[in-house]
Amino acid sequence: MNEAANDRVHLTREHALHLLKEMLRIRYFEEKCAELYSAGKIRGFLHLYIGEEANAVGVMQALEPEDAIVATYREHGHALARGLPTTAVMAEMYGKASGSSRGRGGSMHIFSATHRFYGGNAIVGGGLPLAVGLALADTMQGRNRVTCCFFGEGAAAEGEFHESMNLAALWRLPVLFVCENNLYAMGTALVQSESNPDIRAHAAVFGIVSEAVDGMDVVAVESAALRAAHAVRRGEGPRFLETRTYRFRAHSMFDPDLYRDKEEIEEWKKHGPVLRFRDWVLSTDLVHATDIDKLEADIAREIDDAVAFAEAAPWEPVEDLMRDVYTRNGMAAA
Amino acid sequence: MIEFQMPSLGADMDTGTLVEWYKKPGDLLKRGDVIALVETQKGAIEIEVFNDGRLGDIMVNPGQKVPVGAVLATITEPGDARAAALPPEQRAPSSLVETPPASVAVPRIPREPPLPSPPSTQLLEPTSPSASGVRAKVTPAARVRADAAGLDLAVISPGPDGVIGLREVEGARTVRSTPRKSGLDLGEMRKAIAAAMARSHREIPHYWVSQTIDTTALFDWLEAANSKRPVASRLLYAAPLIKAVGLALKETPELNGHYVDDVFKPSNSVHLGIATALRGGGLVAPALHDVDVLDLDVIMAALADLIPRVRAGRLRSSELTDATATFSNLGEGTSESLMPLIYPPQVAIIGCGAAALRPWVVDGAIVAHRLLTVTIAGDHRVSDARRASQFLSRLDRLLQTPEAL
Amino acid sequence: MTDAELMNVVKDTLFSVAPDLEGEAIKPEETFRDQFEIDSMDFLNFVIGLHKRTGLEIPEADYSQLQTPADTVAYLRKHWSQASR
Amino acid sequence: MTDTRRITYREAVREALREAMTRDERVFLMGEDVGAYGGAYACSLGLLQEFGEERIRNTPLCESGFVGAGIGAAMGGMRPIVEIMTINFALLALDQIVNTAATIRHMSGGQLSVPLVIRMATGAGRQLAAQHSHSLEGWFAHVPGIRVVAPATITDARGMLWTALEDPDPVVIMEHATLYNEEGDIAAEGDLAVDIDRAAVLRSGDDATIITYSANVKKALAAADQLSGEGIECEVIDLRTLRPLDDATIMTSITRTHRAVVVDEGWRTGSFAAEVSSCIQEQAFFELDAPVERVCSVEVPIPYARHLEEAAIPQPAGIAAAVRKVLRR
Repeated sequence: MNEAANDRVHLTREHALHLLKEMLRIRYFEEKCAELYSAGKIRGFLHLYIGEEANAVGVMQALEPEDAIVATYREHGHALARGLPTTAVMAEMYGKASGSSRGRGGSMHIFSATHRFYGGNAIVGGGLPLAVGLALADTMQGRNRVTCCFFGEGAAAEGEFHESMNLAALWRLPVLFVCENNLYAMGTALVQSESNPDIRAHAAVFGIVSEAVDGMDVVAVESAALRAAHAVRRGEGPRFLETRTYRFRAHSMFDPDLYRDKEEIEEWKKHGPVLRFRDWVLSTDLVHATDIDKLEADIAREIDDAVAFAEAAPWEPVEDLMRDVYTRNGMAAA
Repeated sequence: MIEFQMPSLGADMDTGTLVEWYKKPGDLLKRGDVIALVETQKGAIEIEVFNDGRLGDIMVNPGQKVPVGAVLATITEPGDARAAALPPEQRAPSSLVETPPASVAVPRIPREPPLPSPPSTQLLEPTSPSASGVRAKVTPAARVRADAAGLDLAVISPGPDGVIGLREVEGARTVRSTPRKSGLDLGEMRKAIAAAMARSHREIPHYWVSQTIDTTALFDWLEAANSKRPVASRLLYAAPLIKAVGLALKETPELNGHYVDDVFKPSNSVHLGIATALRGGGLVAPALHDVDVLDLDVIMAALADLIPRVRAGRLRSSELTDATATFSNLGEGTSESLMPLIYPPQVAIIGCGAAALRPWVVDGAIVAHRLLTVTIAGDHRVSDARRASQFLSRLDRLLQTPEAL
Repeated sequence: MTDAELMNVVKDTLFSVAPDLEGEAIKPEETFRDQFEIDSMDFLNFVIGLHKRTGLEIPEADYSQLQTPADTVAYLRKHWSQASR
Repeated sequence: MTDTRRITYREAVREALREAMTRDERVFLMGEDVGAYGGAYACSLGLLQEFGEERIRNTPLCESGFVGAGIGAAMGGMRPIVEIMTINFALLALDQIVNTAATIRHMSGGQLSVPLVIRMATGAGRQLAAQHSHSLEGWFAHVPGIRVVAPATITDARGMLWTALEDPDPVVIMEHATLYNEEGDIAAEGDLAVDIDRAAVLRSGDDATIITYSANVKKALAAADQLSGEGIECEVIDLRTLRPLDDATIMTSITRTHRAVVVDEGWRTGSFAAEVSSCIQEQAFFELDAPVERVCSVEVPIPYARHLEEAAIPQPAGIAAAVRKVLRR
């Protein structure tokens, strides 16, 4: 099988429906979270992925079950795309004991060992060194698998970004860096924080092959991710993928979003990842409206089941507060 | 070897309760050292030892009430080797015996003096091993409070949690003494005052002479003097008043001495008992020695030292027995004059009312002046009103030239 | 200094003069004389204590403003420079 | 009493920032999203329009970088106010703070000083989970060379900044995240600067002394009020400054109450409360009628779920229980 062939996306009917379903699941889940936050069911910080679904879904197609994923505090989409059950993720939003982190992590700290989903991270850039380490362990133990590290363009200003890229390049580690550049680090536009806003170019400093791709086009993202992931799997060292995307909602629930023009947001919405892909597949007759209606009904039910599950799930008993501080519970200091 | 006996601290004292030993067997003693605290109906009094030596055996334990004259402990004088102490088990606990126990002739074996325990650790020494021998848990604050109140930790029972804290010390203290938490037992004191006053009324043929004195000069001088003095050395009007009384008493010997066994012994020094009221009732009149020769600042300092000690129940036995006359000042209240009773065996007591603005004749006109009515009670067996009024007019003249006091 | 701190200064000075009063509840509006049978010697010592703590040269004419704990706090608030910071 | 006005802690901080920048043109504010966004806690809202981008300086997300830059600017003659969004991100800047800001005066033999003010939000209580809920004031108070203050009241939030700016040495101001919405009265006008050297007795009482700082002052006062109903009168001390620690005020109080409870949102082991507790036993041992009690956070990464977070950090009920314990009730 030549290299070029398997980098291209085979868009069968079945795959198109899969991509659309995955993006819609994330979209509906995040919209339900916004609603639940306003109802006080979800507390703390909540950073929604609406508008960026194509990145997680696209990249996830290039990863194998044994690959590892490190993400950020905007990681609901990545978790769902990776296969974490909506019930467990929603219960974690509620802080329930059946949540993916026993209710202790909340929105910014979704974890799943079985999915090798090494979590959200509330510290900007905090995940990059972690990904480098996971890849180092694979290399030292002779395992050929990819560690995919998602982060935002804001992290590019953190020291850990430069330190991690250097280590990955220096030690030829199997890391796929995916920078989801949504143009705003909370309230600061990219041009106000980066002397060189072309994030992709930063990888060149460390000799890491990089590519920028339209983060609103799930097929383009998948294709670029396949190219990068295969190179990493061939042992050619780390790869850097910048997906140019946009978040349709504020940084988090408690953000008046004054730093962006309304027109700019509306303009991006016109070319949203779900809208574009749905119109395209309908236009190619690959998928029909009835398929999409059934798809949307199934997803709505899935989300409602997740909410019911979270509502009914138990709180962790306060007596367990000290569990898991140390592996052997007896070591916990009083 | 000396037998140290329960001292007689007052004419009407016949028993005393040993509260606490301040010295331990083997301690070196110097004349005038305070070696124990004794509870009398007049309050807890520190008793001194009157000769040098080394404390031998303690015969009376804290809490025991013994008659005046009972042997409290033995003291070996320097030079004579001490008789070997009887081994503790054989020594019968000194029960309440009428006559002091005869000293037992025992072969003299020189005893090695025990090393004096360093004072600093003394505080932390376990002084109250509880019944099970386990070191009782005493909080630092409780140790300090118990020591300040002159309480032995051994007499305090710990709380339900086995700890002796401030609560337990306070409990022990109030049970033992007046509700006002001072070192004196007001109930005992009331009985003592009643006995003394009844005897005074019964035995002494009192007469009273009073005179109203214009104290304008005194207070003008005082105000001027105080305005020039820093806060810490300001004078109360009681100081010049006491000095004047002392000087006047010096010049009227019949009012300054003791009447004992039908004989009056005039005193050539003037030790003036200062009647001091205690919060919550009760009265004590410890003596201020040689008031006629002290200057005003010394009198103030003496008063400042005396009164808190009275309240804390910490008086030296000499202070209670040496007064040659007594001075009772009702200055705080509003009463104009008082007719006091003499403290036996003294023969006079001077009572002062409140110094207040009242009408007064000056050059034939009525004016408002600050006046003080002084009343002296005398013992007719020793003096009579004529001498008393000479005393009062001498006092009046002295007070007109306060700067000379 | 807060009023609470000034009241503590008054309390600590009073207890140093009359240690047997420690632990008694203090009524801010009642005179020292009525609450605790404070006599002129105690009161002088109390004034001396306040002088040592605050450095204020409290003239005898001001004694009338120090009759109750609350008056004393007000007096300190007015005269003691450090209290106003 | 002069007339007062009612403002929030956030407005007090903003007023202090505005006043400092108006009084001294060397003063400027630097930090993540302090500009257009107006600061993560909206403390600098509106300042960009008033003072411009030069002096309300947005930074990229590079805490070590911009705190180090703040240190350099201070040494270069400016009077920077560096805002680290929260103490959780200050960990990235600890090297600059400990190895440069705190050390350079001493290391340079007294030649150089760092007149820098660093402000950061601290503490838990808003369900932000472990990485956003740290209380590490004790780490900073451990370091010689910097001063650490914790304004708990509106007056202090308004008055400490100017005094800190006038201090030739680095001062770290810890603003607990749950205090920003608090309201309080403050003098209408006049010099509002306050000292940063002394603790304050906020409530007088003779039975026990509760010593705390920052957001726990409110909880301590609540506990004291609750205990007052049981006939227990507590003295409440707001430390206000963690380094240097105002020993005198603490010991004077304990000399009267003989009992101490120290409340600190840090974890118990090696906490700032441990430092206060050992100072007390060193200086007031003979006044103690019970061991010093500490009320700290449970030794666990602060959990997201509300009921777990509430169980993990100090609460009035826990403080009251500690007081009853030192009273052996």
